Amino acid sequence: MSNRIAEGFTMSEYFRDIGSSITTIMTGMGITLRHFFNAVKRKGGAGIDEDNYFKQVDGLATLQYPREAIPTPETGRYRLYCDINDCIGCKQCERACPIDCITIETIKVTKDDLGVCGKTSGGQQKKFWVPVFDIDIAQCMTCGICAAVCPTECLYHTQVSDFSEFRRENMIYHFGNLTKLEAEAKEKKLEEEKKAAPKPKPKPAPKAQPAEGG
Amino acid sequence: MQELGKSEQSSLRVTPQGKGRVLIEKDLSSEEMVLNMGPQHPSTHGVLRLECKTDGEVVIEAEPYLGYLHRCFEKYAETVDYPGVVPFVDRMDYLASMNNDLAYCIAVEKLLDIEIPRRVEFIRVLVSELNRIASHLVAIGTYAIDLGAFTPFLFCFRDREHLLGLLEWASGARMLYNYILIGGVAEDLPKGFIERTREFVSYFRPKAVELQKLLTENEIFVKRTRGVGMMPADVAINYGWSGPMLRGSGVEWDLRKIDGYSVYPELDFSVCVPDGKFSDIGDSLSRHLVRAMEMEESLKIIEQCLDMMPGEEGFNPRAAIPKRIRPKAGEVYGRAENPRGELGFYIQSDGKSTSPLRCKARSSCFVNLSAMKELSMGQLIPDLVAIIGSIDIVLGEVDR
Amino acid sequence: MGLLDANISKHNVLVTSVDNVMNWARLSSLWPMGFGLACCAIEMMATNASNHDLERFGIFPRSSPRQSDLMIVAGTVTMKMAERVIRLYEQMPEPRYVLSMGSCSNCGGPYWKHGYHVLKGVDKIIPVDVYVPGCPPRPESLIGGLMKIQELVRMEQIGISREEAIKKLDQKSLDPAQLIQGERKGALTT
Amino acid sequence: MNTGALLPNSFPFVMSTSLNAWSDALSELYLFGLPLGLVIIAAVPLVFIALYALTYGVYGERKISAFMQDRLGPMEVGAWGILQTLADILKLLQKEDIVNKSADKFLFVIGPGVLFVGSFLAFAVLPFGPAFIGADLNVGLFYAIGIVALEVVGILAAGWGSNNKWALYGAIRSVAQIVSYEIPAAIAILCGAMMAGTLSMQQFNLLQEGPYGFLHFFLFQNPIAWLPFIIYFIASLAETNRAPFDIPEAESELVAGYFTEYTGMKFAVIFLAEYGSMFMVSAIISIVFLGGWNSPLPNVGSLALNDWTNGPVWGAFWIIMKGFFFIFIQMWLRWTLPRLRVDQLMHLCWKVLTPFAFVAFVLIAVWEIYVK
Amino acid sequence: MEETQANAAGESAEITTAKAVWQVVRDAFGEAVSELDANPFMPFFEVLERERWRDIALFMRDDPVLLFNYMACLSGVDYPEEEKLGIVCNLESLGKHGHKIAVKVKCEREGGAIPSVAKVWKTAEWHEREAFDMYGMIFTGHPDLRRILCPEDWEGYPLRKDYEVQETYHGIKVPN
Repeated sequence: MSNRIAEGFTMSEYFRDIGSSITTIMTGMGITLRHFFNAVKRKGGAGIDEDNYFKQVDGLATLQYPREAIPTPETGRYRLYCDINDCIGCKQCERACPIDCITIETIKVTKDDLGVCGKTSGGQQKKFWVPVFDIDIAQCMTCGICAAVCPTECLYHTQVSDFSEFRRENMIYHFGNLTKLEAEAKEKKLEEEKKAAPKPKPKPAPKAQPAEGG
Repeated sequence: MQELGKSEQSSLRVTPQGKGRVLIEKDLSSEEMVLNMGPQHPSTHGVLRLECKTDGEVVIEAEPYLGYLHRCFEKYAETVDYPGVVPFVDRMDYLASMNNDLAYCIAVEKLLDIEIPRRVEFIRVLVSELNRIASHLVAIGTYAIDLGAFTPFLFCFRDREHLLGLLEWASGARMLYNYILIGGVAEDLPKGFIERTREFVSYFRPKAVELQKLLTENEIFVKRTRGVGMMPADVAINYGWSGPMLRGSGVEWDLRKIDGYSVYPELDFSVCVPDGKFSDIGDSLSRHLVRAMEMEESLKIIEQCLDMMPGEEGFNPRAAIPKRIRPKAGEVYGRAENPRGELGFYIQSDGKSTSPLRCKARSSCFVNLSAMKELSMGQLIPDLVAIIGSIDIVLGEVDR
Repeated sequence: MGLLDANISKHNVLVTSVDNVMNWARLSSLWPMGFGLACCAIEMMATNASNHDLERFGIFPRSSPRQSDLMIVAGTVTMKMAERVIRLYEQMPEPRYVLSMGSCSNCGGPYWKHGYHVLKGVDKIIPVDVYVPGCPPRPESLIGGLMKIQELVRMEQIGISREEAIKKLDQKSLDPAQLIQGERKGALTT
Repeated sequence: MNTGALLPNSFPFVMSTSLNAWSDALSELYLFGLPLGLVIIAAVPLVFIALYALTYGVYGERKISAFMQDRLGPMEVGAWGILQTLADILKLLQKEDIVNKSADKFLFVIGPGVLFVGSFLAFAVLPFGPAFIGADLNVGLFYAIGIVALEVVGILAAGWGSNNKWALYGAIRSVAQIVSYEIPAAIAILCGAMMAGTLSMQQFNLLQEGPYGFLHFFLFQNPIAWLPFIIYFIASLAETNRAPFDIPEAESELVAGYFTEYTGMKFAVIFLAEYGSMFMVSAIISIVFLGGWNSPLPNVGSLALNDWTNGPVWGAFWIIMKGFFFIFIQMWLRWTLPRLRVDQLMHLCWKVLTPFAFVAFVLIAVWEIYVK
Repeated sequence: MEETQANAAGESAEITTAKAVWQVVRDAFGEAVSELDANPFMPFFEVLERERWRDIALFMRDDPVLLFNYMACLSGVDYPEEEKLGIVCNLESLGKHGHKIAVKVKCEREGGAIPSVAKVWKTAEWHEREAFDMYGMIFTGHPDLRRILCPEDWEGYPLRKDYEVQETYHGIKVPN
């Protein structure tokens, strides 16, 4: 121990140490005390996209979530949602998804059904029934690639983020616009049409692989 | 001050032996104990596991074990196409996704040889500097927690929340953005973003000062970190350190200056190196100081970006994104300055497929952590915690 | 079911009110084990931090599994980690709950297909009570998930096992498909 | 009605000014030959302490820390989270009580008990008023600082019995820390004893009584008294394992320190013991240096503030308030400062506090003999 | 660097320095190294006599003209059509000359061995462990060659192109 003192640990350093400890500790305590007394103020509920956002950030920062919430920006990408009425069954999203969490099965619309199948809101004629449009929300990583490639902009992320579940199965969202029975009927109809007019090559709808996560 | 630290070490029968090595004097007979720290431990910043051989409070040797978060990034990069890799790159260093994306996109763009619109470049720099501040705030905050101060951590996270709000507003997600794409950005900045960012800068400056007073200048904090985990510059380079770690050892090396990618050559900022007055060059405190100083530099860069950003008339952020990304055959090593150091991507393309043949991520944390064994030799357990904190590891990037 | 169980399951006033008080205590002081694994851990920290402050609900992170009631599996569970997850779960005292936070622990998330080293869902090794989706979930989502845990605790009583409680809650809660239908209508009208 | 009247223990005495008569009468109460009345008198402060520990200690800490950190703290459990601690305790009661297979079962079980008893035994000699004292020992102060040693035994038993490396580290650190800090703490307290010339806790209070309120307190009686005062405060932080000396339970280093393996009620007991000893050291410092149950308000001319604010109920009020004040400072320090390292802790004890304590001891002795 | 003009100028300079560097190595080691592949992205040369790789590395680190003190990256690579495995090292002279070059070393796919440079650049220690973990080539002279990311008892080398995932690991099903 004594050799250490010989190395230059002097008495003045000892007292300077004590002095600086006291002053810096006091400064720190002053800061926390200022925050303690500033606790009468609360941060406001303005969203980041509102002009007065940074005027409302003084005081307690806590947001009591289930009672109050700061709005999610409009660009927020959370729950994936498909507006199936606008879906043309092009399967671009299924291909683009880096993790294959979208499963789509399509059936070609027979000629007489084109009217029934209808048009998208953009006025485009839909040519496929989409009996299966499953999104496994539990797998989705909200990257937004699928929404970017969607030609009709029917697939998009909503701002809803709070949707936890007790069961894993509930997280597979089915958006398909046909029930199973309907889908069978349509398939049968398509077969009949193909038989009647063999000119266009019979091209059964490519079956997408089921992407069950569980 | 440093002599004081030494004298304290000597009381624990540890004497320095040359370069950072120590010898534990066996004046009392004691047994070694193997202490398993992690993978679930409050101070290992995730799932790092350290197997420490200890003699009382002294760690004789700490062997890091990785792989508890090995998420097969490189395998994934070989199976998905080039733009599809970006979300996975995000998830590597999840504290600085924008910077990760930038590094990856720079590598692929180098291979594709495409020109990027100027506004896109500014947006990229802007968001990645914002993210750099957010990342450093987490680093500083968790470092405070490691050393037992809880309040600075919460102040850091409170300010980080504003940054995340800004980035969410621009990109749509809070942490993992998928915003910087190959050849562009996903969306233009929303209206009002620039003003809000300016407000943030003026809001954050006093907060940074407060943080400095509360934490960095605190004598206990200085005592805990000064002279702990010394790393001389040449050894640091040999270990491949980069970023704040290397700058903490006194090497003025910043890829933003050295490589001058994106619009960084046009911007005025300095490379932060500790001056050795407040800290001993190469210790944990220096590394912490570099991070604290870099936040200020980032604020400067942000201000300049906001001033210099070209107008948004007729601007399409996706204009330069190639329809089908299929680079010609070749290999490339592209890199950028991450908040944790050099993040490089070695990409090998065969010119035929739309996915890389090989995509190796040279992650800065992985390399920085490799010196852990040497740094930890002969330290006390509390110092070990201080050293891990100063390396600022993100296990997602270490294990990929 | 034994005779005693049958009697208790009739829910006499005394048992239920004591049960309610006990459940109130349990749900008001859910101490989670901060089980940060990956990206979600940062969001979990953000939820604990000033802006969302889980301590409002008495949720107070403990670092030792022995003192925690709830395990928030926040992040990717890998094969190397899996055994440790089981071990930590077994170290927790009963009654214990597991909240799987984020896509990765729900089902492997982005890594479910080629992730050779990623466990495809933490529910393969330990029972999970609530799944919080998102990658990573916003702090709000995590709070929502914790509210679900509280609901579950409230529902559990003597004679009502965890599975039954989940079943009941599941029936009570909205079917996501219905929710989407409503959303779709909302989207259509606007 | 004053605030002290709201405290449950003082309620029966609010209307009465002759408290001593009440307590005398109560102490005469015997049931089946057992001194029931005496037990009640001794138990009343303890009831308060338990209440305090439950509500103020934990809840207050959470709220204070929250406000210092820009957050709200407990909000949902009861109005403003007031029932939070109650819920915690009720929950801990219901938890499974795990004892390790490899633990030393005897030590593991006895550890928290010893800790709890050790921290609460000292309350026996704490005077809460002229009449409220469990045992007015003539060596009360000596007893109070001596009984802390029991806590060390509890911690060591808990840490060793857990058979967990982290717990062992925590226990060993704690023992080293508490035993070391006993020395400056004891010397600093001795300074106070020297000024008073007694070791009896009640005598301390009586000596600091006077019409000028705080001017009679030992802290202001002697120009050097602030030195042992500060030394004892710092040492008391270390003795109760509070930040910045919380290395035995350093969360980022040792997971949870010596109580890593404890579950359920055993953990709650350890938790309560910690808050109990926090109050104990705060009470000791206020008795020795700040007049205990004496009112700090002076008589100013015709305004006899001191006389109005002295009395049995007021006494309890003042000592509790003084205790709370020091607890607030303890919390304030905890939520501001980083943690010291083990060797720095020892450095502070042996190289800073102990020499200064000796200096203070000598100076006060000189003052008491030659100046006063 | 996306500006084309600056790009062309900057990278051609890179190639010229790479050529100079390669020339120095070639002069010292002759046919042990291959010709320089002077592509604009990442100029590299291959070490043909891989037993001499460590000497070359040491030379590159210590030669006053070269001074490659910084190893930026070491990536393992699988070349299935050549039936080879290899490593690609990106070297840089940090703070000294500032030049960069990449070096490739290849070995046989089964049981191939490459001399370890962990003693030359300490950063290579973990990079080599990772390459071993992912590809299974041996690094002779490595101080501590164990798996680093995968568990010790993991089967197969995941990043090889012909890798098949094992069915179970410690009783837990691995593939989805």
